[in-house]
Amino acid sequence: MTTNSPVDTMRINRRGALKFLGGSVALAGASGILPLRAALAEARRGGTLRVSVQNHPNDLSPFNTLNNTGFLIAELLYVGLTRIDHKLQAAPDLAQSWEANDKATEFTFHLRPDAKFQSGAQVTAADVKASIDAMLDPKTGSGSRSSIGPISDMEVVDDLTIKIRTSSPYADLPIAIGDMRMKIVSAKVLKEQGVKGLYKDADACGPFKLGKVDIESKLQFLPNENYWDKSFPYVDALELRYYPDLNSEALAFQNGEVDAMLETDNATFTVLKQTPHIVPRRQTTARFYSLTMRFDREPLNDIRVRQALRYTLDRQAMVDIVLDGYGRVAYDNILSDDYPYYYQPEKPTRDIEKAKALLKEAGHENGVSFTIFTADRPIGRMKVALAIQEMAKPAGFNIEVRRLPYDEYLSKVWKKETAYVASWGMKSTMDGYYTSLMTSDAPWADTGWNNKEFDDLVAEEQRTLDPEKRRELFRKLQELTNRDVPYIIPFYQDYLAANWDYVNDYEMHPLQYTHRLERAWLSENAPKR
Amino acid sequence: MIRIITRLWSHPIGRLGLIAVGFNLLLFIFGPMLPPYDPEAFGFTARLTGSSLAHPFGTDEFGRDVLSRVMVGSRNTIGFGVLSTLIGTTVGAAIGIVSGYFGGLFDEIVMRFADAFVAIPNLLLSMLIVIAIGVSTGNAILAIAVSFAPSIARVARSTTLTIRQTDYVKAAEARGDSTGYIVLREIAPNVMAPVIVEGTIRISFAIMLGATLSYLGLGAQPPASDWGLLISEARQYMLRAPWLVAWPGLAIAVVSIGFNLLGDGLRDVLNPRVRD
Amino acid sequence: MSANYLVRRFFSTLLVIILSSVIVFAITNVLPGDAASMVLGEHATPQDLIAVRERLGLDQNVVLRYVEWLGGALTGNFGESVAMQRPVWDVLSVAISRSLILAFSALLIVICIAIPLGVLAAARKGTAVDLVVSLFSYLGIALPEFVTASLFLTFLAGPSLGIFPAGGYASFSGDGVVDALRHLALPALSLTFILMAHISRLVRSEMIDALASDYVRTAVLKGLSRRQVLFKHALRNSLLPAVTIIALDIGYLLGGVLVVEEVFAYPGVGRLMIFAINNRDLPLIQSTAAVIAAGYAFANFGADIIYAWLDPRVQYD
Amino acid sequence: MTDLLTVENLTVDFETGDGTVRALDNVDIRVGPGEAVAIVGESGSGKSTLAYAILQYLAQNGRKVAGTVRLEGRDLSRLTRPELHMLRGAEMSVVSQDPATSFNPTLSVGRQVEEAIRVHTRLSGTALRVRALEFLRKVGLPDAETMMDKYPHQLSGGEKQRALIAAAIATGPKLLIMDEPTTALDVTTAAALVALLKDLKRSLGVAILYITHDLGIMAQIADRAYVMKQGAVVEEGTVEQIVTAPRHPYTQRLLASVPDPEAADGAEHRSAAGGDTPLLEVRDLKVSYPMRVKSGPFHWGASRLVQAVHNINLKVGRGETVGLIGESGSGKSTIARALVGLNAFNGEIALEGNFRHGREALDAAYRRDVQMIFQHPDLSLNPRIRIAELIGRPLKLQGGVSRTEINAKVAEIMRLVQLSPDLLNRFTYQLSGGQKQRVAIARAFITRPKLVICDEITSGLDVTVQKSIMELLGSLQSQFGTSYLFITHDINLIRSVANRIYTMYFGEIVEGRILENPSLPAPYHPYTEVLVKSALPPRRALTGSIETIKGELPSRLSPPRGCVFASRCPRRIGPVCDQTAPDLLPRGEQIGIRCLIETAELRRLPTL
Repeated sequence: MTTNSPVDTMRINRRGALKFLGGSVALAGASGILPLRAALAEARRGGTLRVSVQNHPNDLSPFNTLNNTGFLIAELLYVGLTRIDHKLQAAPDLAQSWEANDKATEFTFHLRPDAKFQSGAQVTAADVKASIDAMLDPKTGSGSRSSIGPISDMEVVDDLTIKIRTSSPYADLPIAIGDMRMKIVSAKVLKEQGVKGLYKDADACGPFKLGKVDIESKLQFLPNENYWDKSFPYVDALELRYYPDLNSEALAFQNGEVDAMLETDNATFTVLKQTPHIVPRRQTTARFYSLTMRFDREPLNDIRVRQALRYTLDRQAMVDIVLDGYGRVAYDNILSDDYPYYYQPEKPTRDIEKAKALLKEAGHENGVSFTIFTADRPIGRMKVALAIQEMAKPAGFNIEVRRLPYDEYLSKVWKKETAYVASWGMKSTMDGYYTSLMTSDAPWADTGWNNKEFDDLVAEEQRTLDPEKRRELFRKLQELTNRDVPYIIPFYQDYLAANWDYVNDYEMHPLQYTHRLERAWLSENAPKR
Repeated sequence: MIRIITRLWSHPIGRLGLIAVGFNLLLFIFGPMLPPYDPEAFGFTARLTGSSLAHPFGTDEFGRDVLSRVMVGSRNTIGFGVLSTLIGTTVGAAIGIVSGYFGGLFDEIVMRFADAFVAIPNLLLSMLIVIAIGVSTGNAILAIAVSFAPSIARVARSTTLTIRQTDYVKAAEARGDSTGYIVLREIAPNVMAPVIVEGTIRISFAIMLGATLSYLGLGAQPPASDWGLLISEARQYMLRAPWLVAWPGLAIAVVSIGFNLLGDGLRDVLNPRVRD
Repeated sequence: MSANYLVRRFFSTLLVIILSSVIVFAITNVLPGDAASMVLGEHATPQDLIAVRERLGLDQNVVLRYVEWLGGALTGNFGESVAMQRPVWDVLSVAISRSLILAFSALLIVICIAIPLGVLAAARKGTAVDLVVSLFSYLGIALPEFVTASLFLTFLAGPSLGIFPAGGYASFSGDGVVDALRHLALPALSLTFILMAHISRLVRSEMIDALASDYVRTAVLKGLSRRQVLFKHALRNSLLPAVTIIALDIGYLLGGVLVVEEVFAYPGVGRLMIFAINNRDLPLIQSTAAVIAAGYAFANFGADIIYAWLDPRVQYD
Repeated sequence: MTDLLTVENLTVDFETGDGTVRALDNVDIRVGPGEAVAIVGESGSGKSTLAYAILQYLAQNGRKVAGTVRLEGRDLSRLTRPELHMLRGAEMSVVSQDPATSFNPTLSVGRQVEEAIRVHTRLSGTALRVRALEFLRKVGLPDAETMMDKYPHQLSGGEKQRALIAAAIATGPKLLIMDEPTTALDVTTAAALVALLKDLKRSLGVAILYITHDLGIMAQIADRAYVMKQGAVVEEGTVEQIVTAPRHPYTQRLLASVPDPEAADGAEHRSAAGGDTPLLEVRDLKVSYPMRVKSGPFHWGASRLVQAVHNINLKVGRGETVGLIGESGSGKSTIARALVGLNAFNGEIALEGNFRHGREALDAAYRRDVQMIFQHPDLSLNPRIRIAELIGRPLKLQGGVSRTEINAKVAEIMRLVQLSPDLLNRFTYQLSGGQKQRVAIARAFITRPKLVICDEITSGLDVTVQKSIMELLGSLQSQFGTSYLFITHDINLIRSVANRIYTMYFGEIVEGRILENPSLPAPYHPYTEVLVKSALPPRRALTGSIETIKGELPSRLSPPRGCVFASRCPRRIGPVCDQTAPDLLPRGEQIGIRCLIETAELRRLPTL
């Protein structure tokens, strides 16, 4: 049923490429040069594209990457079995097509016949199996091990066919397997050198291969001649430069030392918006900061206190203050309207009296005190905590805010402390949020909610394939979360980036991990280097 | 004390230092008492505004009044610098004096460890300590104190070695005075001059280090108004709202130049070679 | 200076380095988090953590790990970086060479600027010139490094001037001398500004002492001109203590420049250290700190030798 | 006769933290060509300020208020800076007080001597070196070639001072200003230097302006002298007139304060020796310390014990004043420190017949009975402790004394040493040098000790102050019957007061004698003779000739096998002196003389 027709036509003409902008709102630069103009023009080949990123990768293994730079490198060097498109559906990558059985427990993937490693070797089902095996091996230590679905076993049918079975029904497997770390690597490398072989320059099958490597300073990528789609990449070379300091990155971009910033912050974005010839790029996403509140700790175990807190927040003000307006208001729903079964039973607005009444009801008429913990990265965590602290004050919330280094946060706060600000990226499936964070047996169950009714509904939703029934189940689930308020989620944060107007056609994806830089090209007015 | 102050006053650099430190003292005492606004109150309507009559130093990203935050922050910042230096200096001086006076194997061991501590840059050492014992202002004070103590100990020790050879210490030993009296009464007060000079200058180092720890997320915690924290938070807006960095930066510069000038003045005033 | 002294001094330097590494090891081993949780982040499950800890050898006894590390370090094997999955020495040696380039360019500039300034201030002691020089040099130490560096960044790499690149690194061999120098300029200038106060103030105060000395009086009364007295007599003696301070600054430049390297994205030892700390990469923290301490200790050692060589009075034995 | 130098009406002020101080007040001076003129005065009299004012080199806070300085008629204050550079060192040279600090420590001696010549003569290369060598030899540095390449710290004080003189005269100046050039030197070295200067004056015809506080040296070297007090010239005249017929009361007081064994009969200070058991007896005292020995190309080496003093036997009777005399390096302070337990020693020390072996045996009772007064009160009095505590501390240590008792005793001793009670809560830096030494005396006497060891306690003081301190010590002695072990290099002073004198040279006692009156009848040790003749009091210096000896002290690492004084002895009898070490043998009435010369021979010497 969840069959995907072989849509090889994704690689298409320029007009079609427009689709990749998806939900992104390409803002016009002050110069009046619209990205549309570039989109209409004929793609030009050649040139070197320089892109700034904030970190340098730890190593080159796609399985073990920790930061956005690592994800980007994985995308440049490797391909996945599937990829996730802008509508959060699975799209072909190495697999041209796939089909599932009716119970959604067995999936058959058909690989492209023309996929080759840099070394010239054919990419086969054995490579896929070896890659997934390596990912599932706890010793590999991949952060995505539990994200790619409940895979129980695999069967190599022939060179171009692989069957993947799951231990329980899992309709979203083709999406989950498109995880940013789940790249297909060479079985030969794994066999000869183990996972270690991937830490350095290893045989891969993506659109680029490594050029000059200076891992602490900059990385150069050159076109991989063996990449199956001979039209890409357009550029002759791609360079990643690291700027750990955000001001230094912004200035490097403004000076033209780099052509594009793949991610930027609100403050810089606001400045860049006013600069001629710079194209600011803004993409809505469903990523969010949550105030995570433990159900097993006083005083937030009382649902009335949680609800009271909801009514103290001026959510639009939070979007303005924390995000400089670059985001969408949320009403504590872990799902956003980007997902098909989104349902918002209630849209709480700031109502101090109501909050006070709820607190009084809970026996806290003299106010309630607790600490919100945050970590030192990303920056927004702290701001969310401060905003909540300040906004909740009039209702009688006496909140202390403490910031810890990330590792201390992980070891002492996360899943332990009464309240803390967590940060989550957008997930490819609705079910993914619930099963990873909110069910009693979720690997990262961070609220300790342990709600039987919720667990049962999730289990049922997973078994259910009928869309209308699923919609109903998800409605019930969202009503439950609206009632018990495991998280305060004030907004969904936009994803911001910028490039000079001569850079065209790379992707802004809501999941942020996909850029498709092989499709980027430089106009004639690009500086010659 | 009064003699030293009058001497400082007649010393050009010392006088500037006295003025600046006096100003800091006023800030320390009165700064937190008179802020025009609640330094933690958000202002939703006026965010990231520049200087105006209502907000002479402008407002930050939460619309908080920067002048108020700088004023309130003075006590935290100056207190932080003085306290961490005081602890580090006292402990360091005690170790240095004892080690220098008794000498021998004990001295050898203590000094090798002091050398080893000194070989690790202050910032690095205090970073590691803070991360190890947990991030808080108190721990940052402790960490900076620990990173200062060894070099102070070396200063105190070398002075002690000189003092130990003086006739008055010899005389005390000759008349059979107790070790305690000799160390506390005969040696310690004489070691203090260079230690105080060193300590005064280090107050500004401590403020810098504290600010840098805050920049790295290891120092004072928001929403406190510590100047270093103000700067490190404001750096994000540096291209858009440079005054957010400028005002607390200026405040730090005034304080730290003040203590440096005072320390240099003290060095001259307390130095017998330059005296008269 | 006796060979005896040299050998003893060398071994005490070595001892200092080993003690520093013990200190760092002791501190890093009470770090609350560990490399495993940093590797896995918020996605870690307990089984994952155990597996990764095992892979990284974090489950071993602390003392054992130190002894193993030390044994390796003494034979040039610093172990494997947890976060980078590469031999520590590979990463570290590259960073060291880059930090050395930065350190020596900064030192060169600072010596060229700070010493004349110190001489000028001392020769015009108590005048406006003295005060201006003093205040100017105080500025370098009056602002936290990240502010000083940011100011340089904004003014010299900002869009209005934009004379220097905002950060990054270019190698002399790979990218050409001009590009390499352009990339060095801002971090080196920031460091110069920060260090200037140390040396110019030291030179100033030593010069003032020297100018008040009997031998300067003797020289003046011999009929030497002011310039001859300043540069042939006073400066020569004032520079001796500067040797020690410069050595301390080399120590600082080799590892204390975390912030400047971070701001300018200069891939030296300092930034490596921040990376290591952020990732709780213990072998990398340990080895980088040891290298920094060694740099400092050997710079001191070198200063002693140079001092003895320059000052005929010093008789180490 | 036209004067070479005329100073008229010179008035100079200094700005200090406490206001304006007049350093020179209407000073008129003249120096004729080839004339030697002395400026004498005590500290603070402005004599050095005058010297540097003549050179147009005032301290930064100094200001000329009035007056002129003319050299051969040229007003020096009107010279431009380059003209001044041309003049200084060429026409007027200066040699200042402390040879240790007057050389730049990092440049070779030769370079610094050559520098003076090069600036003014444009000589260079070999010619320059030849000239420098010539003058180094002229000032009595025979080994000039090697001296040139040495660094200042490798030279002795006397050698450095000679090298400075060489640099000063090598440009052929008309006027040589000497600012206390011998004050930092030992008496024998100073005597040799004075002799050299007299020589140079004669041979070069250079005029000398000689600044000194020492009237004996003034009498030897100068033709005329000016006496200064508090910035003003109070008396001017020929040296002979000033020494023999001083007119101004200050000059008279000054002369009266100079210890002169012939002028005084000594009876007033000299207390009678009493008792059969000596109060203190020292037997075979030996002090050694480790010294690193270098050898081989890499200076590998080990520590070796070298002896600072050895074979010391001496006695101090009850109520006696015993002098221990010798130059620096003789070991006299080492003995003092051993006696109060500051140095470890071998041998025996007996107080009232109670023998103690080694430092550890010096118990509390001993420490109470034996007190020491140190040379520099600045170093021996803790600057951070108030005077009341400084003085009262030894009493408090004894225990069993109440606070009020201590206060009373402190007040009493303060009165005895003539210190105002106002000073009780002051610190020592607020006191004058003489007052400080009185505090030190008060501290030593507060426990009523039986023996007080005075280690060069007057050497930093002006003669008038020295005299009052000596009078104070005399009155305390007569009041409490205290014995003194008086360590000094000033043989005139000790001859005036001591009952017994021990002369030390290179760690040994070379002579011990009982002294009934100031004169020293033969037999005596040749070194004692040198000491006496090197430091003649003013009156005798007018006529007497100075005794000079050459050479330096032997090395501690290779002590002489024979007589320690052999290398410098003017009465050396031959190689035997280098081979055979003499014993300290009683000769005549003397306790002992360590010399190979026959007693009969020594007896033939004139009374000193």
